Amino acid sequence: MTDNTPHPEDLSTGASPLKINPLLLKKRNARETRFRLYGLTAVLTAVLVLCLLLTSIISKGYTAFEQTYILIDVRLNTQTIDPKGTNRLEDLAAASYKGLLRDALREQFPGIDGRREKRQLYGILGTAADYDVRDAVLDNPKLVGTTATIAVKASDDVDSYFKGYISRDVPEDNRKIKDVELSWLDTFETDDRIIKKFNMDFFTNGDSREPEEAGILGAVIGSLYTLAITLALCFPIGVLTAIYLEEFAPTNRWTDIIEVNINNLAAVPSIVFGLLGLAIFLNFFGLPRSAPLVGGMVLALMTLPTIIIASRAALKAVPPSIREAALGIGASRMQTVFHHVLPLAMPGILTGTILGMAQALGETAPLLMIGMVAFIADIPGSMGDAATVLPVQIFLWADSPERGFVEKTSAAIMVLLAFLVVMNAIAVILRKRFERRW
Amino acid sequence: RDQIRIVGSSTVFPFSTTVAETFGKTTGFKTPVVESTGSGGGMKLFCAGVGVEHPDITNASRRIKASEYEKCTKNGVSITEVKIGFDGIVLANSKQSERLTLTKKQIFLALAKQVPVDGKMVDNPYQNWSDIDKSLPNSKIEVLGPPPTSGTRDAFVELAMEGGAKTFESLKALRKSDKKAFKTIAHTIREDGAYVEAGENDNLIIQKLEANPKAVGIFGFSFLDQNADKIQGSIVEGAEPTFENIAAGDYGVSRSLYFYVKKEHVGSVPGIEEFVKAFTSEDAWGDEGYLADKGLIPLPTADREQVKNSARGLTSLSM
Amino acid sequence: MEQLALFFALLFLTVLGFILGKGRAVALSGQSDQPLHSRLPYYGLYTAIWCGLPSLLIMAGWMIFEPQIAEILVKSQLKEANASLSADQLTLFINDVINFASGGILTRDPDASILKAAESYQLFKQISYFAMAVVAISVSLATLFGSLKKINPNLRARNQVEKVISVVMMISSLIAILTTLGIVLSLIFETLRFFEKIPFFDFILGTHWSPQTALRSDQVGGSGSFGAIPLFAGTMLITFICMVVAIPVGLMSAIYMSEYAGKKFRAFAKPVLEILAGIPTVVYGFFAALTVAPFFRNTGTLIGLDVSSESALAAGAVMGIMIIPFISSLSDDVMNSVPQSLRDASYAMGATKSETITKVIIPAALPGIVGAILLAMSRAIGETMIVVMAAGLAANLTANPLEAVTTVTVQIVTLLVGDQEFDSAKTLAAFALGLLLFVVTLVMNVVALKVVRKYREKYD
Amino acid sequence: MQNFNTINEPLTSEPKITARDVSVFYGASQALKSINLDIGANEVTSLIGPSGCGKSTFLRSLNRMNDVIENCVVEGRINLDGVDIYNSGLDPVLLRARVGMVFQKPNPFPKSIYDNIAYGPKLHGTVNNKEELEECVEESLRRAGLWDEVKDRLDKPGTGLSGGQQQRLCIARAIAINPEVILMDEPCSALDPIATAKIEELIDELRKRFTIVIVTHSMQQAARVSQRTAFFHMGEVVEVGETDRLFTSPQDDRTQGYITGRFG
Amino acid sequence: MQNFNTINEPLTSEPKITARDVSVFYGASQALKSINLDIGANEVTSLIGPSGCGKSTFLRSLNRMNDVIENCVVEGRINLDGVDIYNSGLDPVLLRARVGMVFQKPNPFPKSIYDNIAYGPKLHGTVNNKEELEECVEESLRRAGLWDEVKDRLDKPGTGLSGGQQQRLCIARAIAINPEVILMDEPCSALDPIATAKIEELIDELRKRFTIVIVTHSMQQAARVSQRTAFFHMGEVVEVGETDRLFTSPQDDRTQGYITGRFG
Ligand SMILES: Nc1ncnc2c1ncn2[C@@H]1O[C@H](COP(=O)(O)OP(=O)(O)OP(=O)(O)O)[C@@H](O)[C@H]1O
Ligand SMILES: Nc1ncnc2c1ncn2[C@@H]1O[C@H](COP(=O)(O)OP(=O)(O)OP(=O)(O)O)[C@@H](O)[C@H]1O
Ligand SMILES: [Mg+2]
Ligand SMILES: [Mg+2]
Ligand SMILES: O=P([O-])([O-])[O-]
Repeated sequence: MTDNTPHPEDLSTGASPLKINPLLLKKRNARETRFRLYGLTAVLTAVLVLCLLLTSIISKGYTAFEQTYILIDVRLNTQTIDPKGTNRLEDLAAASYKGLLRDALREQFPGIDGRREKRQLYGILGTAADYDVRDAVLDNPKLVGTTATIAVKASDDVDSYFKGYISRDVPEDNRKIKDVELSWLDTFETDDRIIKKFNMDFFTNGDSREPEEAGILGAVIGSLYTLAITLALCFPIGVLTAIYLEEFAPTNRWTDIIEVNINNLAAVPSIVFGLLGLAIFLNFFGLPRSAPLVGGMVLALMTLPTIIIASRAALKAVPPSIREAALGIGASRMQTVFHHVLPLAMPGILTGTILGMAQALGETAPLLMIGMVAFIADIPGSMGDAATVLPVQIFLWADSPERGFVEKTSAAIMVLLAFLVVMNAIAVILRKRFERRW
Repeated sequence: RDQIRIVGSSTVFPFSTTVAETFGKTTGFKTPVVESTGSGGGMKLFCAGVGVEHPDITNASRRIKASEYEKCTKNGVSITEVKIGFDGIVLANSKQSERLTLTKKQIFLALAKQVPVDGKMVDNPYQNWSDIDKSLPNSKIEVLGPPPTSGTRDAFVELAMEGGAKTFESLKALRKSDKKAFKTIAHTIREDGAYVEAGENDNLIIQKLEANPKAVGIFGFSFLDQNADKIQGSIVEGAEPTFENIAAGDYGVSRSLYFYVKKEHVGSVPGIEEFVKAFTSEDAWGDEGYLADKGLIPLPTADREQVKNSARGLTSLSM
Repeated sequence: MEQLALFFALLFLTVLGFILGKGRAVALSGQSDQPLHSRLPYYGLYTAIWCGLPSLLIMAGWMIFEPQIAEILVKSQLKEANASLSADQLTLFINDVINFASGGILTRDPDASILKAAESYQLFKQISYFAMAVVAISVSLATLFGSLKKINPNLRARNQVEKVISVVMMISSLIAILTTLGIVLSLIFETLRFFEKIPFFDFILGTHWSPQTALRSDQVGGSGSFGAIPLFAGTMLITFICMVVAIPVGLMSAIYMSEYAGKKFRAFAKPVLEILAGIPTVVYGFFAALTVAPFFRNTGTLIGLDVSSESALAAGAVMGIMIIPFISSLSDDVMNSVPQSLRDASYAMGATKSETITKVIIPAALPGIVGAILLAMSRAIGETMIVVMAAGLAANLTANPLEAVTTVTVQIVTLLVGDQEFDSAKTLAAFALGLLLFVVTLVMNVVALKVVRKYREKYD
Repeated sequence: MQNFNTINEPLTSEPKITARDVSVFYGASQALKSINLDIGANEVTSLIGPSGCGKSTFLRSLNRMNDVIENCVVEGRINLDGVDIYNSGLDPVLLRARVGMVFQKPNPFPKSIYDNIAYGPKLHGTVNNKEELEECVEESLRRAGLWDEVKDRLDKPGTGLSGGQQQRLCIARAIAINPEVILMDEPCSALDPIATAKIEELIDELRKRFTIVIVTHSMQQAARVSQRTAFFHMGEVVEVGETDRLFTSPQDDRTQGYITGRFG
Repeated sequence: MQNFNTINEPLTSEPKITARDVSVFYGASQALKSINLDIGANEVTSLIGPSGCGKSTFLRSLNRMNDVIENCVVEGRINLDGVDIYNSGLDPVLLRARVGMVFQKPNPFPKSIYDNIAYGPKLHGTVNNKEELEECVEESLRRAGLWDEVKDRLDKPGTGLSGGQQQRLCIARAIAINPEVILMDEPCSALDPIATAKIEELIDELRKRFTIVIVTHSMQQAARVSQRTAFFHMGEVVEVGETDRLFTSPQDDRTQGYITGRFG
C-alpha cells in the first residue's frame, strides 16, 4: 500500500487557505441578485400578461351580465290570454302574448302605422320579449284582466345603445338605431321605463342567434360532460401507462418505441385527433355525431400524452430508497407503487392533469371534425345528445356578425376561465396535499 | 333521430341557424342542429349516404358541383335545391380613411399576381393604389381577405377578378383561345404581401381594419351591415354595396346562397318539410323577413315564388 | 335500457363474488392451520375479477358485433324478396328496416317485405338480448363458482390480482400505440391517393405552397404548388420564436418558484400561471392579432423596420406565453423533487443560490426539464388558431420573423374545414401534411430521446 | 491474487440460510465471486470487510432485493430452510416478509411515524384490529428504543426526525412484521452509543428467536453482537468462523491485516 | 431538569469560533438552548451526545447552513475570528467557503467524480487553469484516500460509488477549497475502519493549519482525533473540556453516565 498521506508542506503550498478573490465574490453576489431578479421578472411577466389578458376580457365582457329591460304597460285582456276562463296555468302558458305586447307598444306611441315603422317599433323589444310577459302572468295569474307594468327584454341593439356601444353622434345611416327609435327610447328613458337587470338568462339559456337571448348553459353542460369523459378516460389510462412504463416494463426496444411514440403523440396536431375520432369512433363504431361522448374520447386521446409524460417524470423523481424500504418490508412491487410511489408522484401527475385538462377545455379544432362545432339551441340531456363546448361557443360567437355578441364572447371566456379556475382549484388543493420535499 | 341535422357553408350558417331557432321555438319540433363545416365539407357529409348517421340538409355558398352531384346520386341520395338569397361580397375600409371607388379592372390590377403591362404579362408592379390610378389614394395596397380554401374567396375571384381581367382585350382574346390559361391569370392572387390571407374570421378582419385604416378587407355584406359605424363599403363599378343595390343586382360582386335537402329523409326525420316551409316563408326570407335583418339579401319576389314552389314540392335536382 | 339492467346485474354478481371470495378465505383461515398466502381482500378481488371480467367482456363484444350480425341477417332475408335491388338500394332498404324497427323513422310506406323484415329484425334483437343475458350471467356464475373452488391456502390470490392489474397496465400503454396506429391508418390512404396526383418529391422538396392553383379541374395545376417546405420552415420559425419566449420565462419562473419564492408565493403563482395554459386559443389569437401585432408593427415603424401586420413574431411570442406553464409547472415539479441534500452539499461549498441552481439542480433535473420543453414544443407545433389570426395564411419561405408565414397545422385545418371537393389534391394534401408532420416530429423525438439517454448514462 | 478457497469453519448448529457458489453481477462487473456461506439459525452473523467489498450486495441477495436492480444477475443457490429462494416457486414478496431488512441510509416513508410502523403489519395482515395494531406499533418502537422520544408525536412525519431517530424508526418498522431473519446493513452507523447499545441489546434478544445477519464497519460491534463473523474482501469471503476465534486468531493474512488495521 | 450552567473548561489557546447564548428554534420547538462554546483554532473539537440532542443543529449554525431551513431561527452570537457571522455584513457565501462542511449522509452531486471535486475550486476561482484544477482534484482525492480507487474513472458519476466511497468523495470535495474550518457531521459513520483510520489521520494532519469540528457517535473516535470535546444533551452543552480530561474524569453526572453507557 502506498502512503498517500500528504506532508505538512503540501498544505502550505496553497499560500493562504483562503484565496478567494473579493472582486470575484462581488461579481458572484451581483450575479446572484441578477439571477433572482430574472426569476422574479419572469414570474411577474407571466402574471402581468395574464392580468392584461384578463383585464381586456373582463372590461369587454362584464356588461354582458346586465341586460336592459323596458317597463311596458300591457293590457292583459282575458279574451286573448284565457278565453275559456279556466285560469289554469297550462292554458296561461300556452297563450300568445306577442299581440298584447305589440298593442301595448302601439298604444304607447300612437300614430304609427307604416309597415316599416311598425317593424321598427316592435324591433325595440327582444324577439322573446313576450316570454317575459308570459312569465309575469304565470308568476301572478291574478294579473289577467288588468293592465300591468311588466319589464320586458329590450333588443340587442337597444341594449347596446344603453350600454354605450352605439353612439348617437354617428350619422343615422351608419347607426343600427335610427332617429325614430332614438326618440322612442328617449321617451322611455324620461319616463324612467328603462331598467337594467342581472342577465340571468345568460346562465340559464342555450345558444341563440339573438344576442339578448343567447346563453351559455348548453355549452357549460356540454363541456362538463365532455371533460368528465376525458378525465375518466385519460387519467386512469395515463397514470397506469406511466406506472407500467416507469416501474414495470423492462427497458428494451419495445418500451423505447412506446416512449418515443408517446412523446410524438404530444406533437400531433389536435385536428388530426379529430380525424382519428371521425374515422374510428364515428365511421367505424358508429357513435353519434356531435356527442360529448365522442368529444370526450377524442380529447382524452389528445390529453393522454401530456399526462403520461408528466406522470413518468414524477414517478422517476421518487427516490429509490422509498421503493427499497417498502420492498424490504415485504410489499410487492405493485403494493410498493400504489402505496408509496404513486402518492409521492401525485403532485407531478396532477400538474400534468391540470395542463392536459386545461388544454382539453380550450380545444376546438378536433371537435370540428366530429361535429361539435355547431349551433345547438337545446341543452344537452345526456352524453349522447348533440352538444357544443365552451371554446366552440366562444368561437361561434366571435364569428357572428351581430355586435351584441362581442360582449357575450368575452363573457363566455370569463365563464370558461371560471370553469378552468374551479377545475384547477380542485387539482391544486389535491396537489398541495400530496406535496412534500425529502 | 328526431332532430334535423344541417351541415355546410359558414356563410349560410347565420341564416340557417336563425331559421332553425325560430323553427324550434314556433313548432313542436326540436331545434335542428346546424354545423358549420364549409360548403365542400358539408357536401361531402351530405352525399355520403342515406340513413340516420348522415345529415338531412346541407348549406352551400355556391351551387353544387357536378362531381358532388354524381357522388350523391351514386350513394342513393336525391336532392332538392333551394336558393335562398344573395350575399354581397364587399371591399371595405375604416371610416377614418376615405371611401374607395373602384372598378373591377382596378381590383384585378391591385390583386392579381400577374397583370398585363404594355401587352405583356408581368409580375404585379403596383405597390400603391395610386400606381393603378391617380384618382385612388396614395397608400400602400394592403388587402385582408379570405384564404383560397374559402367559398367567399372563390366567389370573389370569379366575380371581381375575372370580371376585371375580361376588360383587357389581350386577356379576353386569351379566354377565347385558352380558357385554362386565362383562368390561371384571372384567378391567381398576388403573394407578395399586398394580399393578406386573414382566415375566415370576419370580425377579426374588421377589427384589424379599425386598427389599420390603410387596409382594405374583403368579407360578406352582413358584417358590413352590422359595423356600418366603423367601416364603409367601397363602391364597385359605380354601385355602393347596399341592401337595395345588391337585391336589385346593381352591385356586381354578389353570389347566390343555397341549401340542399335530402329527399330520402323527408318523412322519416320529422320536420324536414316543415323546416323547408319555414325557411321559404315570407316571414323569414321575404323583403321584410327576419333573415333580411341578419343580412341576407332576398331574392326578387318572382324568383322567391318559383323557388318556394319547387322547394315545397321537393322537386328533384337534376344535372 | 335493457343493456344497463344486465350491466348492473353483472356488477352485482361481481360485488357478490368479492364478498363470497373473501368469506371463503375467512372460513379457510379459520379451518386450516396453514396460513393463507395472501391477505383476505385479495381473495375477494380474485373472485370478483374472475366473476366480472369475462362476462363483461362477453357483453361488450356482443354489443359491438350484434348490429353487424343483425344487418347480415336482415340482408339475407331481404335478398330473397328484393333480388332486383342494387347493393346501394339494399343498404338504404336495410336502413329503413332498422330505423322502422327501432323508432319509426321511415322513408317510404311500410310494405309487406319491410314489415316482415322489421319484425324478424326485432325478433332477432330480442333473442339476441336474451341470449346475451343468459350467456353472460351463466359465464359469470360459472367463473364465480370455479374461482371459489380454487381458493385454498396456497392460492396466490395477490399475485393473480396483480397480474390482472399489470395486464390492464399493459393494455393502457397499448392505447398509445393503437392511437398512433389509428392516426397513421386514418392518414395513410388519403396520403397515398395524394401522391398519385402529386409526385412525392414535389411535395417534400417543393418550395412553393399554393393549394388554390391546382384545385379546379379546369386548371393546370402548377407543379410547384404543393411544396411543403415553406410550411415546415414557417412551423420551425414560429416554434423557434415561441421557444425563445417560453424557455427563458418558463424556466426562470420555475426556478424562482421552486428555489426562491416562499411557500405562499409559490402556492399562488403556480396555479395562476397554469391559467395561461387554459385560456382558449381564440382569445390568444385576438390578443396576438389586435394587441401584439400592431404593437410590433408600430415599434417597427418607429425604429425604421418594416414589420408586416401579420408576423411570425407576434404569433410566436403570444404562443410562447401560452406554453409558459408547460415549462414552468413541469420544471418546477422536477426541480422540487431534487433532494435537499444536494442543495445542502452545494451551499456548504459556498455556492450561491444561483450557482447551486445552475450547476447542481438543473443538471440533476435535466431529463425532466427536457421532457417539459419537448412537450411545450409539441404543443407549439400543433397550435393553429393563434397562427391563423396573427401570422396569416401566406406560405412565405422566409427566415425573417417580421414577415407573415404559415404553419403545417394551420394549413391542415384550413384545407379540411374550407371549401373542399371530393378527391381533389387540395383536400388530400391535408392528410399528406399530417403524415409528414407526424414523421418529422417522430424523428425529432427519436433524436431527443437519444440525446437525453446519452446524457443520463453519464450522470445517474 | 484471487483466492476462491474460503477458510470456512463449519457451522455447529443447523443452518438457516445456505449460500452456495453465489456470484452476483452488475451488468458486466462481478461484485460477488462464488460465495459459500452458511447462516446459522438463532444466531447473529456479522459481515465485515472494507468498503465496496460486496457486503451489501450479499445481504441484498439473501432477500432477493437485488431483483429490483435491473442489470443485477444472481447465480448459484441460496437456500432458506432448505428451499432455494431463487429457483423454487417461492414468492419474493413472501420471502421479504420472512427476511426483513434495515438499510444503510435511513429511509423512512414520508408518512407519519405511526404509519411508518403500521404499514408492514397492515400489509401482511398480522394484526386484526386497531388495538392490536397500536400495541404492535408501540412495542416495535419500544424495542427500537424510540418510544419515549416519539410517543407524543406519532402523527408527525417520520422524515422530520434526526438521522439517528430515523434509523431507529426503520429498525422498528422492520421488527414490526416479526420476520424470521433480519438483515441489517450497517444499522448503527447513524446511531449514538446509547442507541447503538440498545439496538445491540435488542439484537441479542432477537436472536433467541430470529436469525440475524448484520453488516458492520465496527469490529467492536461485530465482536459484541455476533456469534459468527464472515470477512469479505473484493467480492470473496476470505474467512468465516466463530467471532471470537476470528478476531483472536485469524487464519488468513488478509483477515489478520484487516483486523489489525494494516490495510483496507 | 434543565441546567444552563455548562461545565466549561476555558480554552487555553486563541478561540477561532466563539458561540454565545446560541439558541436555535425549528418553528416553535427549541433545538438548542443558550449554548456557550469556544472552538479553538488549529485543534479538533468533537461534539458528542445522544441522538437528537442538537449536535447537527449546532454544527449547521456555525456556517449558517440553517439559513436554508425555512422555519429555523438562530439567536445569540457566533463569532468567527471575532466577527459575528450572523449580524455583521459577512456574506454567508464567503462564510461557507471559509467554513466547509461534510454531511452525515453522503451527498455527491449527480455529476462525474472529477466534476464533484472541481465544483468548489471553479466556483471560488481558487484555481487559474486546467492543470491547477486537475492537480487540485488529484490532491484532494489523495488526501481523502480515494485516489487509487477512482483514478481510472474520474469521468464516471459520483453517485455510482459505494456508500463509503461516496462519503470520502464528499470529504475530498470539501477539502478542495481549502477552508479555514471544516465541519464534519459524522463523516465516518458510513466508512470502514481502514478508511476511517485514513480520515482520522487526515484530520490530524489538517488541524495543524485548520480548525476542525466533528460530530461523532464514536467516543473512541472522539478520543482519538480531538483535543477538546463538548458533550451535548437535550439541546444544551453539559460539559466541555480537554478530551482526555473529559473522558477520564467527567464532572457532570450526565456526562459520566453517557460515557459509561448508562443512559442516552
Ligand atoms: N447498483 C449497482 N450497479 C453497479 N455497481 C454496483 C451497484 N451497487 C454496488 N455496486 C458495486 O459493487 C461493489 C460492491 O458494492 P457493495 O455496495 O456491496 O459494497 P459494500 O461492501 O456494501 O460497501 P460499503 O461498506 O461502502 O457499503 C462496489 O464496487 C460497488 O461499486
Ligand atoms: N428541519 C427540522 N425541523 C424540525 N425539527 C428538526 C429539524 N432538524 C432537526 N430537528 C429536531 O431538532 C432536534 C436536534 O436535531 P439534530 O439533527 O441536531 O440532532 P443530532 O444531535 O444531530 O442527532 P443525530 O445524532 O441523530 O444526528 C431533534 O429533536 C430533531 O428532531
Ligand atoms: Mg454497503
Ligand atoms: Mg445529526
Ligand atoms: O363556408 P363557405 O361559405 O366559405 O363555403
